[in-house]
Amino acid sequence: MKVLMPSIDYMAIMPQTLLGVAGLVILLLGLFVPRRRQDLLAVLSIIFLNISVLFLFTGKGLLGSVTLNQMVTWDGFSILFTLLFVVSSAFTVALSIPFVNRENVHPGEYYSLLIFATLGMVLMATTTDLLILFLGLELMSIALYILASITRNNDKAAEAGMKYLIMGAFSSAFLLYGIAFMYGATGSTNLVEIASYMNISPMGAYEWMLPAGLGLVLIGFGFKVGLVPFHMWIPDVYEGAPTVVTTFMSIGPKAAGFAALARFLLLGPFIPNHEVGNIPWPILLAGLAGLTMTIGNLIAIAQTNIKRMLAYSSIAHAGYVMVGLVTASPKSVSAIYFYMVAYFLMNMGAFAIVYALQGENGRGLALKRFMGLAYKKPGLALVFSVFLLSLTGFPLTAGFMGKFNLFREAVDAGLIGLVIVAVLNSVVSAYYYLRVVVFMYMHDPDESVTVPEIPSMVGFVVALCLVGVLYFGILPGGILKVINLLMGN
Amino acid sequence: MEKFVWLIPAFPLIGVLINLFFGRWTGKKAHWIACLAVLGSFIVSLMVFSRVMQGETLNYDYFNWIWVGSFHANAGVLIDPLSALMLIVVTGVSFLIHVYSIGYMHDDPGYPRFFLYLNLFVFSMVSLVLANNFLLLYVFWEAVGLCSYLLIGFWFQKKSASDAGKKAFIVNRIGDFGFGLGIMMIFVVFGSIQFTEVFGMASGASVACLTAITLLLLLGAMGKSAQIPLYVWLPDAMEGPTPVSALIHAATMVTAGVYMIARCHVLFNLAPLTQNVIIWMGMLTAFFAATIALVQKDIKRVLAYSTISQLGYMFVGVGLGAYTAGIFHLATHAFFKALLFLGAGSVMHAMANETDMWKMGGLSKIMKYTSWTFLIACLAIAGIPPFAGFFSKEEILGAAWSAHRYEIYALGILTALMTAFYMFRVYFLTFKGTPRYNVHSHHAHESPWVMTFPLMVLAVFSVIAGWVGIGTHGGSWIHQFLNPVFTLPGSEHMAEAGHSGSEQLLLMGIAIAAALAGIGLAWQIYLKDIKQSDRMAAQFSGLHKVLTNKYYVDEFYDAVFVTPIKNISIALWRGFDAVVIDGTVNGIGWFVSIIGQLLRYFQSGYVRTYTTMFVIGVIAVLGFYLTR
Amino acid sequence: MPNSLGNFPILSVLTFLPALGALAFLAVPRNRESFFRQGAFAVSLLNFLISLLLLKGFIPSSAEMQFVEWRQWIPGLGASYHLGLDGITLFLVLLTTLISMIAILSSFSAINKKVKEYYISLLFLETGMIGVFLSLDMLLFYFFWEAMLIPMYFLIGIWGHERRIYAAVKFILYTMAGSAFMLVGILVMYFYHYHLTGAFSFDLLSWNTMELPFKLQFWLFLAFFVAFAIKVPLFPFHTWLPDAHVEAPTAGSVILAGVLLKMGTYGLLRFCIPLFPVATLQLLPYVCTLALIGIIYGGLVAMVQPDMKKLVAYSSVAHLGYVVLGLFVLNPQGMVGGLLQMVNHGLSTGALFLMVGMLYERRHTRLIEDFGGIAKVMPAYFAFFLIVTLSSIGLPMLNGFVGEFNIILGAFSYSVLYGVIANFGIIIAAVYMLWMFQRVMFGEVTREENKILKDLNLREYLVLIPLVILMFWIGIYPKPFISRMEPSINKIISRCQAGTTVDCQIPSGISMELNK
Amino acid sequence: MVPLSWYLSLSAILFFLGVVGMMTRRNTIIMLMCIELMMNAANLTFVALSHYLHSMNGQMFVFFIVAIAAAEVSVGLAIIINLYRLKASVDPDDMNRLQG
Repeated sequence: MKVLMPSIDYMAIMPQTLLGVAGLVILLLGLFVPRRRQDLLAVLSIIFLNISVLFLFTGKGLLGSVTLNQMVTWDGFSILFTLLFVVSSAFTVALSIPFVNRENVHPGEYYSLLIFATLGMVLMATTTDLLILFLGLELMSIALYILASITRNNDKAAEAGMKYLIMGAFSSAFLLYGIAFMYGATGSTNLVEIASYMNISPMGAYEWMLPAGLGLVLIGFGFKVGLVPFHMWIPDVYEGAPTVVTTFMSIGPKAAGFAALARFLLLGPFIPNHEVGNIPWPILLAGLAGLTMTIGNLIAIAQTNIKRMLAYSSIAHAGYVMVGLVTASPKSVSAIYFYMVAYFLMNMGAFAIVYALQGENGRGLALKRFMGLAYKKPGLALVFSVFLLSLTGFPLTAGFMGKFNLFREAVDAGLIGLVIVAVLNSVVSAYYYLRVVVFMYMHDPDESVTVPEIPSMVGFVVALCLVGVLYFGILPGGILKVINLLMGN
Repeated sequence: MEKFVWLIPAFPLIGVLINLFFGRWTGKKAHWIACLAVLGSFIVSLMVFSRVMQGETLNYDYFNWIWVGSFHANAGVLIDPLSALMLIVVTGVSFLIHVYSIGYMHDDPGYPRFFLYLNLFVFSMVSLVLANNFLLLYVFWEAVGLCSYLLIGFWFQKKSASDAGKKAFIVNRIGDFGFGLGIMMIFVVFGSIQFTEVFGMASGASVACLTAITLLLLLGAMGKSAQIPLYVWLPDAMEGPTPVSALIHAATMVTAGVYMIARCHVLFNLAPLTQNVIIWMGMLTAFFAATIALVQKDIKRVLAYSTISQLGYMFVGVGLGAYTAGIFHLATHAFFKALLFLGAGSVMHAMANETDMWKMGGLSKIMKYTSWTFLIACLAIAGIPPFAGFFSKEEILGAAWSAHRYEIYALGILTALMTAFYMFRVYFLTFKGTPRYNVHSHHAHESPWVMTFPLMVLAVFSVIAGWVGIGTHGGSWIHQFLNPVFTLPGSEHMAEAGHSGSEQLLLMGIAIAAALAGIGLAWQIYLKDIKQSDRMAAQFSGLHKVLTNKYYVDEFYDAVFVTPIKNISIALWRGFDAVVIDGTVNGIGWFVSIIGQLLRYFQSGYVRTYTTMFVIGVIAVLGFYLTR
Repeated sequence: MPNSLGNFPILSVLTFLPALGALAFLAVPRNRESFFRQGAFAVSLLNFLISLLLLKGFIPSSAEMQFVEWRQWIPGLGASYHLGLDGITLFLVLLTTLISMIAILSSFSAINKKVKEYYISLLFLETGMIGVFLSLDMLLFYFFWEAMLIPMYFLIGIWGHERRIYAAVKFILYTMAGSAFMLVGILVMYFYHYHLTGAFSFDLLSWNTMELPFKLQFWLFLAFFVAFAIKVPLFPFHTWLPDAHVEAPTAGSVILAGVLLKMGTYGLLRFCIPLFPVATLQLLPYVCTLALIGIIYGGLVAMVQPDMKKLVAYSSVAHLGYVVLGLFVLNPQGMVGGLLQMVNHGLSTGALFLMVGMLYERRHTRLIEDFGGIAKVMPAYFAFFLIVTLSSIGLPMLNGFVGEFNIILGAFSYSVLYGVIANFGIIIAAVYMLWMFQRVMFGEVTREENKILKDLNLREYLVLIPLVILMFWIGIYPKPFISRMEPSINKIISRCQAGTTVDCQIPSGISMELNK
Repeated sequence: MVPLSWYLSLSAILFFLGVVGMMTRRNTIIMLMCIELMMNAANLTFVALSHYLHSMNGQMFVFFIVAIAAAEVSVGLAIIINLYRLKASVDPDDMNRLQG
């Protein structure tokens, strides 16, 4: 560990600082850049995001630096998640260009909100302090509330934003209350210290505080990632929000929620001794995981709107990821991360295609509109099928490798029952994912439906996702090695 | 000898291939290939026979066929007096019938196909006879069954023909079910399926084992040789062209069961229970088939039941341990029964395929050759000396007598009486009396020489073939020829020798008397006063009805096996498969989607529902602590 | 790794050549339909010819894996790219290349819409199928196993008949449900291997040397068994099959019957039995009972089907029952018979589906009652159909007999009762096949539209002749087949005998779950 | 001196009131106020604990919470106003176009 200055390592907070500055700059520039040049803002955003990625790799790198009274910690975990957030945001920005043009959204606001949300996520992943964690979470959430309802004249979007806000704030209160209890139990808001207090509780009379705090914190983050029964907001918000925002929401914030939960795992409040405060966490988490994936998949079957279906599918996927949390080993954090990368690629790809096809007023979201797509846009249908298969968890795709890694850890931990529930859920999910394939390939084209042209930026993003999905699906060796190295396995 | 034995099956096989691939070109000349091929086989068989006469035998494997683990089945031949004799009979009769078919099938559109099938049959049959192990025997056993299937259903446009073919195949499969199991049991018990090896070890096996094996083998023989209870296919098999009936369903294939039992006599000798079963089965078959034959109107049906009946005799013979007698009867029967069928075919040819005897009569004036040869055959089957059937039948009955199975003997004599009766009934109704058909519309005519020539040859053999059995105490030529086969281990059970000369003469007398009585009765009823038959039918109307309907056995099988199995199958399909199994499978899917639909209602769209669910979740999670 | 063909990676080529062809097709405009037909045929023909090289290089007396290829694949997981071929897979691979080629050839006139997608699916399917047979790494195996479902799903769902979507979805979900358990089983095996040896590995060859405690074997056996039993399909997991067969296009049915079903039995033979020998011995009576029920039940239900394809589909249930029975009696006769019967069933049932398809192409119906007297109208068709039917009912001198007889012999040697029950199947087979044959072929031509049916054309001859030649070959001189299969089968048998005595400690992680 | 448990009880009551309000009230503005109530319950807990633990962390936390709550409410009000513009209602029960 090399600390350059006694209190603050400015290099170590450079990425965050840069993102914050970028948000502000874009917001200001948005006031001056003329409408017809608004793409500049997107390009600028992407450049900013990329620079912040570059910072992750500068010099000796950030690995190992801790600063600001342990409020910023750069370990392999935070680097990896930051990378995921920033890259997914960059992809979203690229996807957003046609949306911003079409919907007449104020570009400065829009892009800066995206960047602030990204900053929030980065803060969540790079800290071990509950305060910063909370701040990051709120920064991200508030930005997302606005993004969800950014198309001001769309009542669905407004409704989505409102529901998101009310539910989000509601859950934040629970999270806060939980943090308060944890603070009360341990006298600290820093997870490292909390972990070290685990064995000697200073509040003898209030020893219920720690487990209660942990439980409420779990609920708080569980809300963000969409664990059943805290998932109710997801379908409505995902459906109502503009598709590109949904794309963004389904990836980064979810990953951030899992990053926060995984941070608990890595640092200790849930592990190493599995039964903090005599609570068998694994059973609770396993129950939540099983419930989440099952409910998500079951309701997804009944959907006819593809966006809503993908929303439920994202709930189910949260359930799969939870399997990694149950196993609670450093290796399973690697598996979670790999899954999030895979999920980022396939979900981004799938949503991007839905986004490109949705047409005016979201009418293109009905499953029926995909009838015979394979014979109108063969390439697009093929690629969409690949993403859907990946979401199902078919081999040769990143989705399979992701699930495989998760289940592998779970089996190692002896959670065979949970794994069986999970694989059976995959089968159930195959039904609704493949139903889209059925509509695309096995029905004759509906000639009354015109398929919009695919913007080149969307095509580019989709192509990148496709390459990623296949590459990580077939040859995941390289990335697994990097992840394990950085996660310290 | 192995250098040329393989030619016997090879010739007809080549015939098959030529007519198969070049049938379009051979067309109406298909018979040249087919007949020459069988003639070739016959000549080679004669060569083999002459070698065997000199005491030569052969047991030679051409190649390894199925070798798995310790199970070794080869493609090999076994030549001994038994197979040599069979070869002569099979190829000889086959050749004649091939020739006959040239004329009989002349106008049939499926001419090359017919000869193809015939050749295929000859190939299979000679291979069956040549086989040197059980599996190979089984292979050609099934192959002849296939040929039988194809030939019965040769006129496949007729539903009755294709039904009959299918019935034949399936009933035979039931027999083969046992045969196959028998072979497997032989392998399990002896570790080999080579005839020589198995027979060499036979005495080491327990009686129970051997009884089981032989009973299973017998099931196969029952199917193939049309014995009770599996005889039902043979009468229906008459749907095939008449030469086919002559060749396959009278002369050769159906005797395969007898041949097989004779071949395995070592095993059967060691299983007295099985032998007893064979005797009774054979005798009852002979008897009941004869009773049915008494009243049939269809000339071919009578002959079919007569075949079943005669096969019953053969089974009685082999069951008694008188294998030579059985085989002897097999050989003589081949000649005269082929002759009978061909004669019947000749009549049908003349009568535009009419088979109802009540629409014939007085044909002897028009069809001299046919009529005379038919008479010879009738005499032969009735058992009038010096015709062939007398000697062979006499051997079997004599064996029953000397084995002190008097009940069998009595039934045998009774059956012989009936045999003579119904055969001469056929003869009188067909050839004698006054024509009962429209003489002007039917242009009855004698058949061409390609048809009558085989009749004459067969007639000659129907006379002289029996003479090889002249002699006492097993001293006849046939006994001496076959002795090397049947006096291998276990010959002490042989029951053939043992009655004195005077006794023999007495027995002969009884047999001849029975035959003559039968003939006389037939003359009385069907020639002298043909109205009498109707009166008798009316008098015994119940019995007559039962007999005409063949004891309702087909109906019984239909009601007890065919219909229930079909109904069960439909129930399994529509009830069990579609409802229970598939219902479960689809039910799971349905259940899952219904649950999904129900769960949607929780997603009401109201924020308060969401907060409520959230709080319930909180309570659940926190409650999880409290209960811990 | 050098093999008898030098360093030529023949197995990889075999596996991926069709897929490469399919990828190349993606770039060709979709209106060039004849290009796709001929191109796909050329690719599959080439692949078939390459697969014939295997025969040349194969060492018949060896039970070991041959032409082995090994590369690192995912080192972090211990997965490798490991291909190999032994006596068990040799003929299955050859069958696959042959059937694929024939399936492609048979679809030239049957498929007129979405031609490009069709041939691409078929070629990908071929890659998947060959990959399944050749993989020696369980992860790789699972990849191919699952990946292969997709093209089949498309084949049924796009080019099928009226209820195609139902059938396709049923097919894929049913199969996936089974595979799900297998995946869990694979993972458990994987960790068990790790606990035993300290190395992560999916390598089948090293898994094969593991001795597992009985309880673990039991559960793992079931996990694998369900996957394979559904694929076979063994009674009572068979109901997807009639639907899939009836709805699939001809080539789909041919491949389904010819190759796909064999994957289930192959899996049983390759994985279930040698990996879990003790469990196999313990569960053998139950498996055999299911197989026997399948034989009788499949036959009876087949008997009353009004639809030819459905009839053949149920007959497949019965035939595959024989295969499973043979494999599980664990003696050379039964197992060799079972393996041979896999090939046989591929040939004869494949041919049956082809022939039903030919009729369908002419008449657009598969109902038996719509035919009658076809023998007169189409004599060549009649001849081929006769041979194929007879092969299917196991008539001697044709392929079916050799397999079935050995199976029943093996079963009989194991237990008289099994042999007797199995033997009933051959009677039933004769009943349903000949009845169908009679109703289709014989009788008068009662329908006008049947009177003008054209007999086989040259392409159809080309499709059928190789199959018929093979039927006779296997029936008359099966030695080249059996002698190559036997060493590998014997190896499995000796593995079963050796693996019965060992008992090991269950590692803590897994035991936790198992002891619940 | 007031014992800690009193503070904790009070905050728990406040929090509970907020929760019940969220579940029962039919006005979006009031729901926002309920959330505010819940957050303030948390604030109270923080402050009380901070005092009893002799640690400033808790009080520092409260400042952030107050700021964030304000931000949240302002965003919330903006969304509600927009929604009112579109639907002429702030009743959350009117907002159920998204369901199922």
